[in-house]
Amino acid sequence: MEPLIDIVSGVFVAAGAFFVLVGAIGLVRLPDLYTRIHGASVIDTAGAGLLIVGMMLQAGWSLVTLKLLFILGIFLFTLPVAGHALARAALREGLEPKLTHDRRAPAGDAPDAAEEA
Amino acid sequence: MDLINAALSKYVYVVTIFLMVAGLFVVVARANMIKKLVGLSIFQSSVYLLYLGPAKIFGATAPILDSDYTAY
Amino acid sequence: MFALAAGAIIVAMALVVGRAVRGPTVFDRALAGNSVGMLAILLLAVMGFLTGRPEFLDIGLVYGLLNLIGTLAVLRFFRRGDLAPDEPEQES
Amino acid sequence: MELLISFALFTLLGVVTVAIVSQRNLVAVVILGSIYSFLIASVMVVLDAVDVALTEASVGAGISTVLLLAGLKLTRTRDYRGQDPNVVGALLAIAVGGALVWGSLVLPPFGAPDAPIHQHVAPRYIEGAGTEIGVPNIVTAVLADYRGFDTLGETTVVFVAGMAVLLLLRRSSLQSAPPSDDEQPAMSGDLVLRVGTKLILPFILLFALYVQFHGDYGPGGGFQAGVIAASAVILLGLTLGLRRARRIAPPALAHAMIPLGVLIFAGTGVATMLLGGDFLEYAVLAHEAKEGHHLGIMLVEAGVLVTVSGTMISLFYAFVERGR
Repeated sequence: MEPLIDIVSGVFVAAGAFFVLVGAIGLVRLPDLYTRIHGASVIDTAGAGLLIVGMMLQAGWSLVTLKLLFILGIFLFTLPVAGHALARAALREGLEPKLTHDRRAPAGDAPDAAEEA
Repeated sequence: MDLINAALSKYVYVVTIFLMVAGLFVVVARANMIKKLVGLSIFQSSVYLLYLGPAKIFGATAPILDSDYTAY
Repeated sequence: MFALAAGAIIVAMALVVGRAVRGPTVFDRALAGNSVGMLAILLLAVMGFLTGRPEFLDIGLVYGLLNLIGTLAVLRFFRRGDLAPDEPEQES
Repeated sequence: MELLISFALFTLLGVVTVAIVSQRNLVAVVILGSIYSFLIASVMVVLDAVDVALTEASVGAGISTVLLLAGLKLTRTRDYRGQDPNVVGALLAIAVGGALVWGSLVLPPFGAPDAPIHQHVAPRYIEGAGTEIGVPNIVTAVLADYRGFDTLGETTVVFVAGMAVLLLLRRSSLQSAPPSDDEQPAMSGDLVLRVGTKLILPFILLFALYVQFHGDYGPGGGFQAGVIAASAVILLGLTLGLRRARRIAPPALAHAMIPLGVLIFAGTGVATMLLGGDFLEYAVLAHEAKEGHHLGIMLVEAGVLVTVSGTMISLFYAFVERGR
C-alpha cells in the first residue's frame, strides 16, 4: 500500500509541478493582460490542485491534510474572485484586449491598426 | 567543492547586506515618502535576515518542541 | 519528487517575478503579485514535506486568506480614478 | 537542497529590490513591495523562523499594501523624474555596505550547527521552555514569558505609534465627518466580489482565533492574530463599503481597544504582584506553576491581540477618511 501511495502522489506532484511551470511560462509569454490571466489561472487550478492532492496523499489522515484541503478550498475560491476583479477593473480603466482580428465586425469596419503598435 | 560551498554561504550574507544598503539608499536618496516607507521596510526585514542567517542549521527544524525532533 | 516540485516552483516564481518587474501595466504587476503569493504558498507547503515537518501550513493559510485583500486594494485604488499607466506608449 | 533553495530565493529578493529602487511608478513600487514580502516570508520559513514568517505574512499580504496605497492617495502616484543622482546617499550606502561586508567576513558559514549564536542563551531556552514553561513553541515561551517585560514594551510601542498616527491624521472630532453621500461602496456593483467577501470573512476571523490560541503549540500569537482580525475588517471596508465596516467595528471601539490591550497586559503583571509574585511572574496565577504560566501567557497574548487589532483598524479608518 505504501509504495503505491508514494507512486500516485509522486505522479500528482510531478503533474502539478509541470502545470505550475506551464502557467508561469504563459504568464510571461502571452501578449496582453487578459490572456495572461489564463496563464495565472493554470497555476491556480491545475498546478496548485494537483500539487496539493499529491501532498494530501503523502500526509495521510492528519491535521496537515485538513489544512491542505482548506488551502485548496481557499484557492479555488479567492483566486477566481481576484482574477475576475482584476479583469473587470482593467477593462473599466480602458485597457483594450489585444485582438488580431475581430470576428464580429466585418474587416475594415473597426480600425484596429492601433493595436499592432 | 568546499570553495563553492563557502562562496554560496557568503552569498546569503552578501545579499542580506545588499538589501540593507538598498533600503538605506532609498530612505536617504529618494524624496517621496511612500518610497521611503517601502525602503524602510526593506531595511527592517534585512535586519531580520541578518539575525536569522547566521542562526540557520542545515537539517534542523523550527523551534517548536516535538519529541520526534532534536535539532533546532 | 518534492525536490523537483520545489525546483519547478522556484523557476516559476522567477518567471513571474520577471513579469512583475517588467510590467507593462499596473494590472500585469498586480496579477503577477497575486501569482507570486500563490507560488509562495505552494513553496511553503512543498518545503514542509521536503524537510519532513509539514505542520507549518498556517503561513500558507494566512496568505491564501489575505492575498485577496492586497489585490483588491490595488484595484480599488484605480477605481477612484487616478490611473497611472506605466508606460505612456501603452495607449492603444 | 536547503542551500540551493535559499540561494534562489535570495537572488529573487535581490532582483525585486533592484526593481523597487529603480521603479518610478509608486503603485508599481507598492506591488513590488508586497512581492518582496511574499519572498521574504518564504526565506524566513527556509531559515526555520516560522513565527517571524507568519508575522511577515499577515502584515505583508494585506495591511501594508492597503495602508501604503491609502497613503499614496494622499500624495501623488509618481516619484518625480529627473532628480539628480544623490551623491551623498550613494556614498553613505557604499560606506555602510563596505563596513557590513567587512563585518560579515567573520560570520560563521551559513548553516553551520556550531555557530556562536547557538552557544549561549539558545540552549538554555530550548532546555527550559518545555520543563519550566510547559509551552512547546519556544518563541512564544521567550516572547510572552521569559521576556514578557520586553513584550510589554513592544506593545506600548505599538500603542504609542498608533496614537501618534491617529493624532496626526484624525480630523477634529472622534466621530469625524459623518459618512458622506459620495461614499458608495467601492465595488458595490460587483456581485462576485460582494458574495466572495461575505463568504470568506468568517473564515478569516476563525483563522485569527486559531492563530491566537494555537500560538502555544505552533507559529502564531497575539500580534499575528490581531493583524489577521484587522484584515477582516479592512476587507469588509474595501468591498462592502466603509459604512458597513464602521457599523460592525465602530471607530470609537477601535480607538478604545488600543489602550485597553496595554492595560490588560500591564494588569496581568500587576495582578501577579498583588498575588505575591514579581511583575509578570505567571507562576503565582494558579496553584500549579505550569497552569499559571499557561494562563499568564494567554492573558498577555490577549492584550497584544486587542492592542494590535485596534491599532490596525484605527489606522485604516484614519487613512481612508483622510483620503476623501
